[in-house]
Formats: sequence, C-alpha cells, structure tokens
Amino acid sequence: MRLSSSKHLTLLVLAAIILIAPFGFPSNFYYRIGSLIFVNGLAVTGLVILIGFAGQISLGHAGFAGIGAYACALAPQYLGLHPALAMLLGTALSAAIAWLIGRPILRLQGYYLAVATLGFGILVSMVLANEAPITGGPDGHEVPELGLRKLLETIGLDLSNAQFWYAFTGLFLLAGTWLALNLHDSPSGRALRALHDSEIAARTVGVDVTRYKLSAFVLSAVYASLSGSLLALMNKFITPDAAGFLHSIELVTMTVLGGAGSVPGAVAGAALLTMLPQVLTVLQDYEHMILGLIMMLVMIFMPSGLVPSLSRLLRGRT
Amino acid sequence: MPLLRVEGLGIDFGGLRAVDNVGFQVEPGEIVSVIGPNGAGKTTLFNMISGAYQPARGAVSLDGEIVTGMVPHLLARRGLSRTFQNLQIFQKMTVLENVMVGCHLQERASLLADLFSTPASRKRSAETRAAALKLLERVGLDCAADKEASSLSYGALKRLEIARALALEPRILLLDEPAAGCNAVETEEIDHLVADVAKSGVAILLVEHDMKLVMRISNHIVVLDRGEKIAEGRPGEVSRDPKVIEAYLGVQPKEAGGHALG
Amino acid sequence: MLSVENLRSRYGRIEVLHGVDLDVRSGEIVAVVGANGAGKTTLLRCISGVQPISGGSMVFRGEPLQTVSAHRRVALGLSQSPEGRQIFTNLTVEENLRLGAYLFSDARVETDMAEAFALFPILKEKRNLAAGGLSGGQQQMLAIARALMARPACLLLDEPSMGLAPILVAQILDVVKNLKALGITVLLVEQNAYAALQVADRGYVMETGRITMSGPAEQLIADERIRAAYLGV
Amino acid sequence: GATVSETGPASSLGDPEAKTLRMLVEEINAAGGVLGEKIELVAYDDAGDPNKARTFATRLIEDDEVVAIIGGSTTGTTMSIMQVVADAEIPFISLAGAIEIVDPVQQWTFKTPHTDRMACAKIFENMKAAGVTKIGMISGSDGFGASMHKQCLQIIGDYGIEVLIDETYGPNDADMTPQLTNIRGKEGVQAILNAGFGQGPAIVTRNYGQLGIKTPLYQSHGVASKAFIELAGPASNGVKLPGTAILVANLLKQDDPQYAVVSAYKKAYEEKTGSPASTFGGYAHDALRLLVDSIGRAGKAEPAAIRDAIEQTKGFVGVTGVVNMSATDHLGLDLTAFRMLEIKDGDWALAQ
Amino acid sequence: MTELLQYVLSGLTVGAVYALVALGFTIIYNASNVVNFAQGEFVMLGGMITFFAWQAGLPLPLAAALAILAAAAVGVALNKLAVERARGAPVVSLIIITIGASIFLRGGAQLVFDKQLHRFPAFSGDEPLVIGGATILPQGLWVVAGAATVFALLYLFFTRTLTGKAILATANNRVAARLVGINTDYMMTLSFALSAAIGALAGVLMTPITLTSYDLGVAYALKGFAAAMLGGMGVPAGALVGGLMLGLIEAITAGYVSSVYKDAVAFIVILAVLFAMPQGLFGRKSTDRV
Ligand SMILES: Nc1ncnc2c1ncn2[C@@H]1O[C@H](COP(=O)(O)OP(=O)(O)OP(=O)(O)O)[C@@H](O)[C@H]1O
Ligand SMILES: Nc1ncnc2c1ncn2[C@@H]1O[C@H](COP(=O)(O)OP(=O)(O)OP(=O)(O)O)[C@@H](O)[C@H]1O
Ligand SMILES: [Mg+2]
Ligand SMILES: [Mg+2]
Repeated sequence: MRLSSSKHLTLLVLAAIILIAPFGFPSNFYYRIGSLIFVNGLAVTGLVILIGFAGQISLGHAGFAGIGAYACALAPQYLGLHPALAMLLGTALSAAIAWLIGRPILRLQGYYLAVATLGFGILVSMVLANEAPITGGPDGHEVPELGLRKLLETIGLDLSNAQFWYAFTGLFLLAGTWLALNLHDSPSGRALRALHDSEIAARTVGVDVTRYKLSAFVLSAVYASLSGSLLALMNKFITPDAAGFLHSIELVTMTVLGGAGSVPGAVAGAALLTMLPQVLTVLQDYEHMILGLIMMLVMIFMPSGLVPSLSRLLRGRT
Repeated sequence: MPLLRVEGLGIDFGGLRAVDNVGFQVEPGEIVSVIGPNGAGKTTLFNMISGAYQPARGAVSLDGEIVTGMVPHLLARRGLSRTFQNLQIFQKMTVLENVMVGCHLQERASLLADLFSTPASRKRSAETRAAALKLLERVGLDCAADKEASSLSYGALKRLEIARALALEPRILLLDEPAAGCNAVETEEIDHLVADVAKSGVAILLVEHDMKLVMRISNHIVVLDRGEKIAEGRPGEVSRDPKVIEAYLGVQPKEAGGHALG
Repeated sequence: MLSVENLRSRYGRIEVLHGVDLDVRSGEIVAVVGANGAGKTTLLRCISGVQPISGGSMVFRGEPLQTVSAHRRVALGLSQSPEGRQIFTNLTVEENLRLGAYLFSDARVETDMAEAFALFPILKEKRNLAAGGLSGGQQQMLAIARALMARPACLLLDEPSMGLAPILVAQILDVVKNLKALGITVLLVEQNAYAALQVADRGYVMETGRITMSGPAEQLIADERIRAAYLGV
Repeated sequence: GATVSETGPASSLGDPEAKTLRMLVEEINAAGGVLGEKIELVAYDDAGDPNKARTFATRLIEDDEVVAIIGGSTTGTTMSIMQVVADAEIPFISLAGAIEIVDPVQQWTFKTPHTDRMACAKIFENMKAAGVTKIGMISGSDGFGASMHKQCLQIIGDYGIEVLIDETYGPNDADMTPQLTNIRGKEGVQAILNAGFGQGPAIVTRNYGQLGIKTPLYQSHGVASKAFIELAGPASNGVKLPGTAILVANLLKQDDPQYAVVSAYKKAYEEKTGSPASTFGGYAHDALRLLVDSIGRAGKAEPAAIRDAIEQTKGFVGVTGVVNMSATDHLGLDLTAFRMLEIKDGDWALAQ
Repeated sequence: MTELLQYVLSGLTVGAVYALVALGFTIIYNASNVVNFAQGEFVMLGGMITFFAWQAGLPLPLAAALAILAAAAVGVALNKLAVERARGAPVVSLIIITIGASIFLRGGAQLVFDKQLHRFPAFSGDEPLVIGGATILPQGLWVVAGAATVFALLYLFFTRTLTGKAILATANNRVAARLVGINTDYMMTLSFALSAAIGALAGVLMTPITLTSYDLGVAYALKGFAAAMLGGMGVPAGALVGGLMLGLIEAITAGYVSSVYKDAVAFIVILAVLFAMPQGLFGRKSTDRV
C-alpha cells in the first residue's frame, strides 16, 4: 500500500509540474524546451526499465529512436500513411526488430552487450545516412504535419504549435511514467529487478530470464521509438543524428544521472541534460568544460543519481 | 515412485572428475543428506540437479520425468527449489521483495497486465506480499521486511535464502549448507524449520557439515568423496562406516569439535 | 596489544556498533561470540579498516589506528580472514596466496607458501586454477591461508570454520592453537561458540552492537545464560 | 542572431564562421553600427545537431527577439531552422551548401555559399576541357561529402563524364589506401574527384601520394584553407579544386571586383584570430555584410522589410562572389564566383 | 595480389592504431572494471600537446615525452579529483564520470589549443616503403611496433609483476585487496597514469598518419572500445588482436566489398564473434560459482 501511494504521489507531482510550469513561461521557447525534456524523458524511462530494472545496458537505443523517427518521415511518403499510423508502424517495427536482435544479443553480458547494442545503433544510423535516395542521407528528411493540432482547433482548443507539442509530449511522458511505475512493483518488475541482481537465483525461483530480458528490451525499444517519432513530428524534420551513437550515449547518461533505477529519475536526468546546454550558453567557450564538470560533480556527490540520492537526503532529514 | 531419482550423474572440470557416477533417490517427505569432505562434489551435484550445470553423464528424473540438464526455471515449475552455498541474494531489493520474487510462479502474469496494473495483477501482488510476510516470520526476519537485503548480516541472509526457496512452494527443496554461519541455537531453529517442511510432504536434499544437525534429521545419508559415492544409508550406519570416518568425520568424531559438537 | 574503546560504527544512518570495548593482549586467543546480526563482522571490519567508524578509538601495539588506512594496518601486523571468504576469484590459487604476502618480496614468501600448502594440500593441487572454481570449503581454506601469508602479529578470523568439514574444523582450531604457540595473537569470531571458547583464553559476548559479557573462556562456557543462548545445551 | 556549429563534427565549418561573425560585429559597431544603432549578435553553438539548431533558432526568435538569423553550418541544421523561420517570419541566411535550401525558393531563407552543384559544375568544366571523360570518385560519408556526391552525380551527365568507380570513407577514417587502390586498379580512370571536408581530403591526398597514383586529383571546395596544403604534404602538388577568391587573395589582380573585400577580410581575420582565413568564414562574412547592407537599405530593422531588402540585393560584392538576388534566386551567385585553383610548390595558384 | 597486400598493409596500419587505443583501455579496466570513455581524449592530448610543443620549438622526441607525461598527469588528476572521490559509486556512475571527463577535456582542449587539424612530421620521413608492389608509410611501421611493444609490456606487467596482480586484485575484490595490504587508491592512480600514458603514446605515434584535432577522441575511443571488446576486454592479447582484426576487416571490406558499409561489416563481424564467444576472442570467463 505504501509503495502504491508513493507511485501515485510521483505521478501527481509530475503532472502538477507539467501543468503548472507553463505559467512561468515567458515565451514559446520554454514550451519547446519542455517538450524536448518530455521526449527525452520518455526514451529515458524506457532505459530505466532496461538498465535500471533489468540491468542490461544498451548503447544503441538511439537506433530505435531513429527507426521511430524515420517511420514518421518515410511511411507517409512511400506508403501514404497518416503520420499517426506511421508512428504506430514505427513502434511495431522497433518492437519487432528489438525482439529479433534481442534474442541473440541479450545472451551477452555487461560491456559485451553494450558493444553489441552499440553496433546495432551504428548500423541503423549508417543505413539512414547511406541510403540517401530513400532517407535523404545525412542532410535529413522532412516529416509531415501530425495534424492533431488543427483537429483540436476545430473543437475549439486553440494552442500554439509549441503549446500543443508541450501538452502532447507531456501526456506521452505521463503515460510512459505511469506504466513504468506500475511495472516496478508488479510481479514482472520484481522479476526484472531480481535477474539484475542474480540471474541464477532468478532462474531457480522460476523466472524465465531470457523472456523477461527480451520483454524489457522490446519495451524500452518501444519507448525509444515513440520518443523518436514524437521528436520527428515535432521538428517536422529529421536527420540520422537522431539514431546516432552520441544520442545513445546521451540517453544512457540521462538515465544514470537521474538515477538508473528510478522512474522519476528519468525525467530529472532528461531535464538536467536538456536544460544544461541552454543555461550554459552564457558561458560561451567554457560551455563544454562546465557541462562535463557538472556531470562529474553530480556523480561524485550523488553516486546513485539525482533522484535516489536526493530522496535519501530528504528522508534523512525528516 | 521416488520424487527425485539421480542415476550415474557425472561432470568434469578440465581434467577433474568433480562428480562421477552418483545415484540415489529421494521420496516425498524424506530428508536426504549429502555429506562429504570439502570439494567432494556436493555443490556440484546440486548444480547439476538444479540445472545450473549440464551433467556430462547420467540422468535426473523428477516424478518419473527425465529432467536432466533442464533449464532452472522449468525445473522450478516442476517444483524444484534450492538455496545457494555462495549466497545469491537480490541485493538491491528489499528483504520482502526477495521472498516475493520467490513466489514468482504463483504471481506471474502477462507483462501487459503488469504494465497497466490491472486489478488482477494488483490482487496477486497483495497476495504474494501476505504470503511472503508469513514466510519471513517463519525464518524470523519479519522485522527486517522493508530493509534492503544487502544490509543483512550473513546469517540473516542464509535464512532469507531459505524463505525465498520456500516461497516457491516446492515439492523438493535443495538446501546447501543452510546452517553455515549460524550458532547452535540458530541451527536448532533451522533444524525445526526443515523438519516442519519435510513433514508437509516436501522432499528435502540437504548438504551440511554440521553433523549434529545431519544425524538428527536425516532419514537417509549419501556420502561423497572425490566425486564418488562411498557410502549410503541411515545416519547410524553411515556414522559408523570406517570409510566415512576416515574420509570425513575424522578418527574420533566425538572429540573433533566442529559443528558436530556445536 | 589491541584495545578497542567505545567503538561506534554505522551503515548509512543506522548505527550497528554502539560503543564496543574490547582488549586483546599479546599472545592471547580471544573469541567473540554472538547471534546473527550482533555486529561481530562489523567489529572486525572496523579493526582492519575497511569499515568506517563513527566514534571511539582503537590502539594497536601502542599506535592509534583510526588514522591509519586499511592497507597500512596490514603492514602494522593486522591480517584478516574475512567473512564470506572474499578471495580473488579471477586469480589463481597461487596468485591469491602471493598477494596475501603482498608486502613482502623476500625468500620467506616461498617458505610461507610451502607451509600453507602443507597445511591445506588441496590448495597445492589446485594452485594454478582460478580460485573462483574452488568449492566453498576450499575457498575458506584459501582465505585463511592467505591471511597467514601476511605474517600477522594479530590475526582476525571471521568464522573460519564456516563450510569446513568436521575434520578440518578440528584442524583449523589446532592451527589457531599453534599460532598461539608461535606468539601470534588471534581474535576469533565464531558461530561454533563451544569450539571457539574451548581454544580461546578469553571471550566476549556480543549482542546487538554491544559487549554484554566477557571473561575467561572456561568461565563463559560454564555460564548458564551462554549455554542456553549460544551453545544450545 | 546566429546558430552555427562551433563544435561537433562540422566544427571546421562553424568555428571560422562564428569567429568571423563576432569579429565583424565588433568592426561594424566600431564604425557606428547600422542605422545609427549598434547591432547585437547572439550566437549559439548547435554542435551540428539539427535538433539543437532548431531549439536555438526558436530561442533566438522567441527569447532573444532577433530580427534575422544567420547560421546553419550544415544542410541538416539549416533545414531544421528553415521550418522555424518560416513560421516566425524571420529572414534567415544559411551558410550551408545544399541546393535544396534555395531550390525551391523559400520565402524567408537565403544563403551565401555557392551550392555544391556549382562546385561540381566548375570541376566538370575543367575536366571536360582537359579531355577527361571517365573518373573515379571518392567521397566522405558525412553531410558535406554525401551532399556534394549527390549533386555531382545529378549533373555529371551534362558534361559527358562518367563515374567508373565510386568509393566513400568515414569522417574519421585514418587510411583510404584500399579505396584508392581500387580506383588506381580501375581501368580507364582519367581523373579522381574527392568530395569531402575536414581531415578526409588531406588523408586522401597523402594516400594518393603514397600509392604513387598518377591520374590527376581534384578536390572540392571543402578543402578551403591553406592548412590543407600543410596537412596533405608534398602529395598535394598538382591537386586542383574549385576555390573562392579568399584562398588566392594575394593572386587577385588589383582590378578584380572582389580584391578589396577579400583582402580586407583576410587581413582582419588573420590578424584577429591568428589562423588562416577560410572559405567558410567567407560565407559568414558575406551573410553578415549582406544582412547589414540590407538593413541599411530597408531603413528599418524589421524582419519583413529586411527580407525584402535582401531579396532585392544587386551587385553586392562578397568574399565568395558577387551576389544578385531575386525573388526566384535566393543565392545570387554564378559560376564566376569559383576559381579553378591548383596547388603548386606548396601554394595556391590559379589553374589554367 | 598486390591489391590484397595493399589492403593488408593498410589494415595493419589502421589496426595498429586501434590496437594502441584498445590497449589503453586495458589497465583502467583491469583495475576497476570501468571502461574509461575519456581514453580517446588521452589519445587526443598526446597528439595535440606534441604538436603544440613541437611548434613552440621543442624537438619532436622531447615534445612527445612532454605530451605523454602531461597526459599521465591529467589521468592522475582525473582519478584523484573525480573517480577516487566517487568511491563506492556503481560502475555505471563511474562510466558517466569518464564521459563527463571526456566532454570536459575536449572543451578544455578547444580552449587551450584550437579547433584546427594538425600534424607533425613522421618520425622516419614520408617516403613510402614498397613491399611487393604495395606501399606502407614508415610511420605505419612505427605504429605497429608501438602496438607490439605496448602489448608485450602489458602482458609482462600483468603476468609477471606483483603490481600487475595487485591491479587485477583491486578490480576483482576491492575490500579483499585492501585486506591484504594493497593500496587500492594508489593502484587506481597508477592505472590511470599508465592508461593515459599509453593513450598519449598512441596519439603521438598515429598523428603523422591520422592527423589530430581537439575532437578526434570520441571516434578513436569508439573504435578502440569495439576492438577491445572483440578481443576480450582487459586482456592485452585481445586488444592487440582485436585492433588488428578490426583494421584488417575494414580495409579488406573497403577493398573487396564496399567502402560504404565497411564499418557495418566490421560491427557485424564483432557481433558474430561475440555470439560464438560471448567473452570476445581472448576474454576470460568470470569464474564465480554459486
Ligand atoms: N566451475 C568449476 N570450475 C572448476 N572446478 C570446479 C568448478 N566447480 C566445481 N569444481 C571443482 O569440483 C570439486 C567439487 O566442488 P564442490 O563445490 O561440488 O564441492 P563441495 O562438495 O560442495 O565442497 P564444500 O563442502 O567445500 O562446499 C572441487 O574440487 C572444485 O574445485
Ligand atoms: N552493508 C550493510 N548495510 C546496512 N546494514 C548492515 C550492513 N551490513 C550489516 N548490517 C547490519 O549490521 C548489523 C551487524 O551485522 P554484522 O554483519 O556485523 O553481524 P554479525 O554479528 O557478523 O552477524 P552474522 O553472525 O550473521 O555474520 C546487522 O543488523 C546488519 O543488518
Ligand atoms: Mg559446497
Ligand atoms: Mg558475521
């Protein structure tokens, strides 16, 4: 009971922040930052499930984001699909690919898994960059308008483009967070966390380790894919960078900075790493040094990540 | 029909015959102990029976079904459960959650149901929580339920493993040195616990160096030395067997101290 | 030789040692007994420096220990065979032993190793195999042998008999007695309280982070409360 | 406002661009600014990431309330900024090469660099004159290389030239001898064309020398500074490429229309930064000068007026070339902006 | 035939570069199980510092020595100021620290140095050596020799010296290492210094071939990491063989198959190897039992 109430509290706080924050927004730019945080937060929530719960590291999840993004770019053009359907198609495709490659890849452990997923991510971004006639190559590809905003307008809900995306991605993040929180304290979530600590013990109590790992992998791929699709639709333009190695690393960094096993940590990590570069622009040339420094400091003083370390601190006080 | 039957089981590591041609059987409700000097192959035998190692030779059958080298989670579904000599605790989970994972087979449901936290999934979680709490009480860890497992002392962790293994509601339970790290009084508690479990019809296979415990509760003892079975029988017979005394108990078991005198 | 005064230690916010006092005189065997979770292991970890203390003091051979880091305490003559064995699983048995004598590189390392092999012949047999492949009891032997390799003046043993076959338990206790003969001091934590008190000169009883009783070993063995709580007789 | 790729994979483009912008703004303000007001430059580093570029463009418009944006060092970043400026109705001058930026013409987007297609055309003209009909091509797989590769292939047929072998390399590859060996082994190749920027062309040129290949080597305008000659070493002798006036500033005749602009910029930049001026800095130079010029002509610093003024630019002399914009041409450069250069004795020379 | 030989020579050159970077990962990994993502920055520092010292008038060998020392100092600082302070942090957190350090060092390099590409002269000239019709640069031989030497030294270090074993012990069980008297902090510092020095040496040796700039670290760290995993992380022989194999695969694919997907082929080979040998070619399986 105690756990489930803390689950609702997390959701409530998150929803409140999403709802209240706009009152302090001086311009559309802040809505954009907000939606970027939500989009990243969604992908990171998926990684919390994979890395934080199941303990399986992936350095290639941007690959799934790329698949989701390019589905929204290409499916409307080549298959005439509505962007929303393209998003679903991308999700299904990511899930299918994750399921296919997950079987062999997840037999690997630790860094070996990391390098295998890294290879996958690089393959995806390479295909996207090199198959220029189809994907537009490194220069990127246009993405059609989702059209939902227009639809909302007709029913009298008039939002600016930035506001719409803020709300839309915010809803996705809330849903993603809700699911992840549910999972954490469910039988499946326990099985995942158990196999993280000891695969052999998890097996002996009857956990089908292979299947659960695969489920977590597919689930996190779905999160990443949705996040990629949302980004593409929001930007109406996408380049292979979305699938790139650096983006994968960025996602993992967000996951760990926020607190690998913590669902609210995902949002915190995404927020930190999305906002920092914006804040640090005032430092001009020192921007990168300070960014690196902050990452190191967070890990030194909050080794288990922002949210777990801070909440431990708060609990210590009371 | 015996619940567990082991025949001609063997495995090698490099050039070493860690276990060779070992066979015995366990009936429901029976406590069979496997004893033998360090490195005799007891843990390895457990690892083969429970699917952690693939045996090179021989067969294991559970309730008549051949389960040789079957993956552990399928064995778990058939009612086989174990503890580990080298503790395998879910360190980052709470003590209670550790035991709840032990209930995995009863509580598992589709991933989707869990993601959406369906009422059925929540209900199952609540049930396992209650069951797990009861088990913790049984091993005396109920007061530590919400602690992180990594914060328990060694002896407490041993008991936590037993609770987790019991959570599976096994038909056969493999215990690898459950009393190691427990003092005489605590050992006696484990003794009662094991006897209790056996009484409810669960077959128990026990590895233990505490001879007092072994002699007291075993129905049957298998003695291994250098991977081979050197003796088998009732506690009384085995403890008088000169081969066993020489290889394992020491010339004058009564004076040897050790757990025997606890 | 070793004196511990009002020692406190905590894991995070939870204090588990609430002011422990303990003395070990040179050449003595001192046993500490107590139930699961009493804090025996924590006490030993504090003494060898791998567990931070939050209060109190420790003096070893006249030197305050608090400010000495763990690896330097080994140089001072403290060596521990830890709970859970803590061997280097990825290294070979021989490498484990060699590292036990990490601080030395003289000829005596060889003879010490030969002695360790004589004590536990199985280790010699397996000297070139990864220590992680040893059976539980063999690992326990390795942990004890490794601690001896450090040529301790004071040896800290945390449940040395755990997982050992009865013959070996007897042998380990013999070893402890021999060490005493060699002038080595031993602080022994044992669940097998009866056996431990039999070889010990003095004993301490620990309960939830405090010393509740102490005295000559024979006296403790005879004590009714102890017999009921720890010896099970 | 500006967002360029000061760091990241395109930093060899974005860095001189940013430096140029900062330097010029200082210069212009020291000279009294435009319309009697000082101009203020807000420059962000998008690290070559289109997503970041878009965020910064939004920020420039929404937060910094700029009247015009310069930037987008790469095609990808430019494309994502174009979406934003179109919505916000802010004039935008891109610094990237792709033809898609101005074809079809987008109301609010302009650009100063010649398109890659023009570079290709210049090269092919030269090849054709030399009687080359069959070439081997090797391109970087990054945005620059891929874009130029694509545009070259689109027009190559017009010159009766054929690509017999088409190789690529990654942006950080350390050795291209396998690709060059293949080109060398290909029967009938009369010239080699390398489309790329950064370290690639230098390594290609070194490997070309190492393998003792004799067929002439053409580089692209991505090889845009003196440093290339140093990095590529002696093998660079005889390499031909389409370059802008800036590379051969000292060879320009006094009566060349660009002489004054080019030498002034080059001198100022090199004094200020201590590093040699490059084509890319020139793009930024032109963009800012063009913008300032247009604001002056517009008579007020309002986006729409500025846009119209940019579109009406005629005879503007930049570092890159002479710009004549129109409603159908948001680039305004022609092939004369490129000069065919050849490396001789470790320095640039005008090719015959 | 010449073609094949040329591909092989090219592959060996590039492979040796990867191998050198991969070897740099070995020590820190062996001391802490951390893959140091800032390893590429050490490579960058090696090249950049050498270049600038050389340009400032120092003789090349001196400049190189200075660069290696300076990189080692940076490595020590990284350990002392960051990694050591995060004692007890999980391995992933330590990895993020190294990623942060990598961003920090890159940012610093772009300030202290510049953003240009640089190169200094090859040690034994640029005249290619011709072997059976194929060519290799003398500097390529330097890189190969460097990789071979570093491999040999590391191999001896980890198999023959007590300090090498102490480093392995530190990663294997930190508490136990302290209990036997190993100064684990010192071991970490030493391993960072050595790793950084090896990285910088790689930078010094390869810059005449690959050129250097403030941002080349990531790309080489990535390739070096892949090579190390292919061979088995932490094993010097694995780093050497993994690096050379990766270089050869790339060169031969570029030569015979397609240069577009040469990196793809390389990763597919890595995946294939890992599926067959989950610990890489030379990797040790952890021997923990249950
Ligand atoms: N994975 C392995 N690799 C190498 N050798 C192994 C492995 N597993 C077991 N062995 C060897 O097999 C023999 C039997 O080991 P096992 O752990 O089964 O002994 P045990 O009877 O449980 O001993 P103990 O009472 O000490 O726990 C030992 O000599 C051990 O070294
Ligand atoms: N890592 C830890 N984090 C938090 N608490 C811990 C940790 N380790 C031990 N404790 C707690 O400290 C107390 C003392 O533990 P300790 O391991 O010292 O007991 P012990 O006397 O050695 O017990 P045992 O006989 O079971 O080994 C216990 O209550 C235990 O729960
Ligand atoms: Mg065993
Ligand atoms: Mg203990």
